[in-house]
Amino acid sequence: MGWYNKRLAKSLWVFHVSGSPCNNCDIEILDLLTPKYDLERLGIKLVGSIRHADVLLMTGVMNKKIAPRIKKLYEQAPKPIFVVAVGSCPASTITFKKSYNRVEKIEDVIPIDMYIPGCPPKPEAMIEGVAKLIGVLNG
Amino acid sequence: MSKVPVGPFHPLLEEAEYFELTVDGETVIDIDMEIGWMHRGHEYISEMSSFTQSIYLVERICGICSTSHPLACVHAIEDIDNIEIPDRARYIRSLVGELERIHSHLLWLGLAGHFIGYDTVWMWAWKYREPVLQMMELISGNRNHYGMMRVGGVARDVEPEKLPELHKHLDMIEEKMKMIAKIANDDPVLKKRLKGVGVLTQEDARNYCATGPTSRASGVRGDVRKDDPTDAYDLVDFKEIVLSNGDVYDKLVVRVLEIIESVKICRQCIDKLKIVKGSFWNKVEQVGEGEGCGRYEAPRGEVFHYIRSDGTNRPIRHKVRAPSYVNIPTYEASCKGISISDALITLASVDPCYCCTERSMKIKDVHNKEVPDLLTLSRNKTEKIRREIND
Amino acid sequence: MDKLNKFIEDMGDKISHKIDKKRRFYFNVKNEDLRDVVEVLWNEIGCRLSTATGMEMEHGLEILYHFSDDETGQYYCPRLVIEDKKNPACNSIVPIVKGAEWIEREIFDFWGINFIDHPRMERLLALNHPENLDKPLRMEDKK
Amino acid sequence: MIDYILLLVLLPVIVGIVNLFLPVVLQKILNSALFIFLLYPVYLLFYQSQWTFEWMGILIFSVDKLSLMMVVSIQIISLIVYIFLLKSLTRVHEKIFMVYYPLTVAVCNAAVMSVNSWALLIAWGLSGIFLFLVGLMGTQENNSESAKKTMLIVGGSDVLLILGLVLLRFLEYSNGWQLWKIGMPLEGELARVAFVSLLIAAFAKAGVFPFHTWMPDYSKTTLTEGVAFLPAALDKLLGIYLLARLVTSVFVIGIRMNLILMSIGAFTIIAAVMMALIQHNGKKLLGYHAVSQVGYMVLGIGSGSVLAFAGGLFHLLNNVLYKTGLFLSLGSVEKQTGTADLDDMGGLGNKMFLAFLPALIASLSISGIPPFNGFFSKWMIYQGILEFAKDLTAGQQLWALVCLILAVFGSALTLASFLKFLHTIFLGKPREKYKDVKDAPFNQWLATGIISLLCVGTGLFAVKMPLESLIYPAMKEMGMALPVWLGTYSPLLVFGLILLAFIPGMVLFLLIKNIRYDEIYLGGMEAVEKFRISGTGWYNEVRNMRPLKGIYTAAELKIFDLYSWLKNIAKGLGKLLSLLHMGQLQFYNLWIIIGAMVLFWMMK
Amino acid sequence: MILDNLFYLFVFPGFLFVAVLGLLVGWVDRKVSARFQFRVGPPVLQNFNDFFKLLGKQTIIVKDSVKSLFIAAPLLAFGTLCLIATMVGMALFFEQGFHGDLLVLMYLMMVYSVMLVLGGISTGNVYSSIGAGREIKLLLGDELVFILVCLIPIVKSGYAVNLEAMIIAQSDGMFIGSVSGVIGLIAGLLCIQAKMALRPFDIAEAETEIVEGPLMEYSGPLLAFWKLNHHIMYVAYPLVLVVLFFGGFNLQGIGILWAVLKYLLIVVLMIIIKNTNPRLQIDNALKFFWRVLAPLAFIGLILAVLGV
Repeated sequence: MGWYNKRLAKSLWVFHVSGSPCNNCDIEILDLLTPKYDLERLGIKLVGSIRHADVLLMTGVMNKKIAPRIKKLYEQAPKPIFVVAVGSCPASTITFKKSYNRVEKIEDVIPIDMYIPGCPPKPEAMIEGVAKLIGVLNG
Repeated sequence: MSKVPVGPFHPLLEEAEYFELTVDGETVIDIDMEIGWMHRGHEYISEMSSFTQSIYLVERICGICSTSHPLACVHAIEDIDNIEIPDRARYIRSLVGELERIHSHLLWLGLAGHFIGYDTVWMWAWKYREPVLQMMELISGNRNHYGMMRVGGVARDVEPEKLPELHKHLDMIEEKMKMIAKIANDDPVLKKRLKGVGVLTQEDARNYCATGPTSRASGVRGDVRKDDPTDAYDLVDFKEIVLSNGDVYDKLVVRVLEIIESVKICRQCIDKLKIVKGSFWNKVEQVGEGEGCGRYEAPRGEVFHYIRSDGTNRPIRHKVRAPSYVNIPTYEASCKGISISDALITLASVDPCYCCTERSMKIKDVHNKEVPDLLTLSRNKTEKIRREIND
Repeated sequence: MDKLNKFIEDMGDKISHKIDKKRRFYFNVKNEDLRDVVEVLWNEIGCRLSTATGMEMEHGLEILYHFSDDETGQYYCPRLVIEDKKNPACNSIVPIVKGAEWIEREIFDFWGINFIDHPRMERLLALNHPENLDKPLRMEDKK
Repeated sequence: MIDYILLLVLLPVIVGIVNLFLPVVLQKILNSALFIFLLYPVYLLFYQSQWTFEWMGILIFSVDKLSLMMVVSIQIISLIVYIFLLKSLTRVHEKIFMVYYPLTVAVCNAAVMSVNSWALLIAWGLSGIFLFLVGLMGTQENNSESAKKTMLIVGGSDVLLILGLVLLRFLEYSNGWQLWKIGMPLEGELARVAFVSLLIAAFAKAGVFPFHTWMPDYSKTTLTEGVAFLPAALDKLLGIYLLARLVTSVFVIGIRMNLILMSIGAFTIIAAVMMALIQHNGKKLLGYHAVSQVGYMVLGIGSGSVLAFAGGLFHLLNNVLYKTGLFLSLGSVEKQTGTADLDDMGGLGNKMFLAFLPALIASLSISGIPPFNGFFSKWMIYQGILEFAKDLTAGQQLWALVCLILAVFGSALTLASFLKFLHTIFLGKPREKYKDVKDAPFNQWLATGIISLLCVGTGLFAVKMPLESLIYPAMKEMGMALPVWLGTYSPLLVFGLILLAFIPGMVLFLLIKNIRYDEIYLGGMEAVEKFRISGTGWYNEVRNMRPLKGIYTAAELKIFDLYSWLKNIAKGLGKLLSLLHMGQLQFYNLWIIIGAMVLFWMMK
Repeated sequence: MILDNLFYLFVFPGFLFVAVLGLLVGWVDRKVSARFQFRVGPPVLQNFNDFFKLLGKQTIIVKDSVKSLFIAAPLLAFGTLCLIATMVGMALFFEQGFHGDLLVLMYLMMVYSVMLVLGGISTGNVYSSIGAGREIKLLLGDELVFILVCLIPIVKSGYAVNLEAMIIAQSDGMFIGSVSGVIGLIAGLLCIQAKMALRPFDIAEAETEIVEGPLMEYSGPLLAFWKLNHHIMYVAYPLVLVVLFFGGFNLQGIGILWAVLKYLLIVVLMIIIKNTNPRLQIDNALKFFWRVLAPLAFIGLILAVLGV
């Protein structure tokens, strides 16, 4: 599978899942695709359908209304699939800690392979995170 | 009748949101909206937070309006006690606010391009948005959540040695913005695609109480910066852009022209910052009892904050009304009878920010009509503990 | 401030508890006068409804409407006090101001205030919520 | 010894009459025996150059190669439809239909074999009457209305047939009532009138514009089996048979007439298929296609080119196959779901796979997707037209090319409307209410299966099977040159190559075979039934386009319907007459006096 | 004979050649597009990586769908496209063909759309259904124009209906050298654009509207085949235009350069159109084809008949 993982590492298709974020991480994720950062040179592409995705980029604290949908989404994705949680919200829930409409533990909803903390993480940090994921795949 | 779901996860929507289009063939007959996917409910958080904390909290209502919300919030707090702010702070506030407007409008322009499949526009707009973020980084130290606002002024000064660099960036932006304005005015393809699409009539704009570029494109004037000038807006010179057709194309043009106005304001602010010296913050010890309305013209329209204070350092009621909250219902008027492709770009045309729509609300202990003095509180607490021990 | 004074004169005893601050004018209205006042604000003065704030106070539930007159920058804030906390209800202003639809739904959602004559009295944010989020901002229901 | 030819007519007649007195079970057995036995004389006919039947010294039936082709088609298609019929009808209809069915076959056999005007006339008229009778057995309440409409148009055209035949006799007195083999140039008014009347008779039978209007209504209201059998198959055969006779052996037509016929054909294709595009009823949609496909045959046969002529005849055979197949598949579905309304169906492909597959193959055939049979005949027609256009003047070239363009475009439109057909019935999201639907019974899918096999077979082995065995001999006998360079396109090769490329892909897929079954993905929403597109609204954009919108609206108001014109004229006349009938004696006296005066004046 | 055919189909000019070239040209498209947008763009072998990655992913099949059709559709489309590529390639490189192959080609080019539609609607997904409807409508639009476009060289070459004869007829002057040829090429280019679902005609697979339409439910190897199909079209379809209007290739000496230039010219034109236009609405696209392009192409045809 080594050979296949290398192919996978060079062609990560990203599906963007927003679980009640403040929008900023999402914007920064899109920013990654634009001229300054251009993740397409690493073979990363944003796709619209979960069926095409290799990576789920999760943002936000995930409120209770959206959690079952995200779970469903994760189940509908073709395996292998990686979940990368972007931002401080999924990592530590920062200011929303006391919210009544937040799921207790995001890991209960979907397993998360990697956290990229930051509010929002700088694009450079996200690229580093992606590079680490690629590094894992490359062995 | 067939129903087409749009959302909660759809490439058109950066955030999760759900629209249900009723279609006949490709024509949208009806639209139904279900929101609440982004609702994080800050009430319980707010019971713990002071005014200062809540400013940072409202910053995280929305990542794109991360200056507008704090700004409206501090306006509301200042409105309670008529707190005055120093001149230098006024210019810094307006500078940051206008920079945010530029970056937000460019962001929308790019996304709108992406939504109609014009990725070139997307990439170009976002390329020219990058210097704005750099300026923000230069001023505040962060690309997105700036943390600049504070009751009585701003949190950080803009050091004089940074001003020339800001100037340089601004020149670049202005040049590119003029180019983009020209493209928006000339490009026949864009015109063909967007003209007459998703028209929001003047009457509907008023009925739905739409604000910002959405209403101004429909010929309903109203710009908080002109109507209720705060900060530096009565000190600088700028125009209010009002167009009349109300279609997506006019919404685009309004935004593009507003960018140019914003650049103008920024330039004036930077120039003034060279001259106006002094403090950037009046220290505010205590906010008194009372209620205050704060408003600010966010990129998407009027942001409205209502804060009720009982004299402690916390709000007992904090109401936030984001512009998208009143702009999104206009879909009911503008999306009916057009094709799916048109309806989807119309959905994007008000530059909806769902995070804002389902914003936080704050409320404090509602039972404290009067604030009990510390001694009573202490006694009560002792009483309570004693009871618990006895149990 | 001609408009404001004329408004105060016209309304007479329909409004009470007037608080006049710089560009902000707060006053109380009764439920039966609400529509008349809103009619005047909306049609004659040409205000825009900014939003309405629901609140729970000791003496009852409050709804504070915020009407903005964009010509002058003046804010008119009628305050409606509902003392019945068990079954709160008041007149809807949607027949006059269409834009109030969501605002009133949201207040219904969070405080359970029933708006009479509202075309679609449903929850807004907690619609189809998996845990049946019920009036999360009402304090006394919680404990 | 009994003449085998007579057997083809007499035997079904006898069986039909005997069936009148038998219970259904015996009817079925008798009919089964009949249709299997009828293949025997056909088999014999194959090896004989010409069979004739004389009665009192007058030549009545004669089978040449063209007739043979038709006879073969009639027997095959009636056998297939009969297999379907074995278990599909309700009791009430079954008993009557088992009587009509052999009689209809007999009449059609007689019509294509007769060489005598009287025989032709009788057989032709009777076939029209059976069409009417079958039409009366409809399933919907307004079926008698559409049956009447059919009777009026088809029967009315029979009058023109009489006129044409009489004129023929008058023009070529030496021939007696003998038909065909005349070769009359199209000169003089009488010849033209004869030609046009015969042409209209053929057109009305086959359903060519503007005499097509009975076809969709008839299809909608009548029993699906009846439609599959009569207007979709036998009437097409008769009509086009007459047309082919007309343009080859009866008259010699010039280039101008060729162009006119081609235009009629092309226009029929487009007009009918455009109407089919927006239909909401499956049977009506197929009815319009039945009209549209005739356009190709008229186009091919009408153009002077031999290749196109062969293509036209081939297309006739193809059309009989796939159109019957489509009607029968729809019939199976209708039996299971109880409706033919497209808005009401959906997602049956999984449940009724055995009805879906023939429908898919027939749909691809009718849309002219290589390597199925529909493509081959269309391809021949197009090439024939290009061949024909080569030697014309610039204006005529353009004229022929426009016909070609319309024909090709028509096939794209056909494809479009059939994808809609497939989508609304078989594909798309399944409906909750058809959860318990079962697949078509054995006899039904056997019938449709045979048809789809024939569709594929005649597509792949086109040159061998129908062309060299049926069509070329017929053309040779009519004295036409044979297209020489046809063998170069091999559908077998195309199919083989696609299959060759398909197999490695399939192997790769099966090797990997990492499959999971899941719900539909709708952006996180539950895939409930309301999220479905029925497909009937797919072509709203086409419908609402400016010039088309007016045309469609007009068509729905039946402005292009000959029948409604006639009806309105008749109504108007009736009104006029009723105006004259005032019920007052003096006025009637006045009318009499005026009438007498006119009479006297004329006699003077 | 059979071995020859196998070689033609699978190696050159069939599957292997077009697949490899297609994936590379797909990279050119992505790279040039990226340069248009001030980006760096993907590495050369990106499309290969994508393809092989997809092969290893899971295939998800919808429970209630017509599964056989869902699986067969991309593979049949793949077979058809290989055949198209072989036919065009045979005419171009070996000057072989059969009579009437242009008409066969015209119809084979519809098969891709048919398979896309059938594969999409077999799942029952609402977006796929919308996308399928759009695909057919677009097909109706471009088919009318494409017939006209094909007729122009047919008429100009004296009613030759085979590709090889078309090339021979152009040996003393390409059709692009005449007015009708230019009109035909312009119309043909836009038709190809629509057939390949490139902007402004990516209406059926509009990602931000209907989530890639018919391709939405596809995943894993089947999706890989759809992507491969799209890349094969990048080779096969422009080559059809090369045959029709540029007189094919002359693969001797400097001719190779010319051949590459002819092909690249069309590809680059396509990429430019793709990057400077927003996606059209389907009704506007139909109007564009039927009201603007069809009359234009018809004028071209009239001119061709008149010999201009």
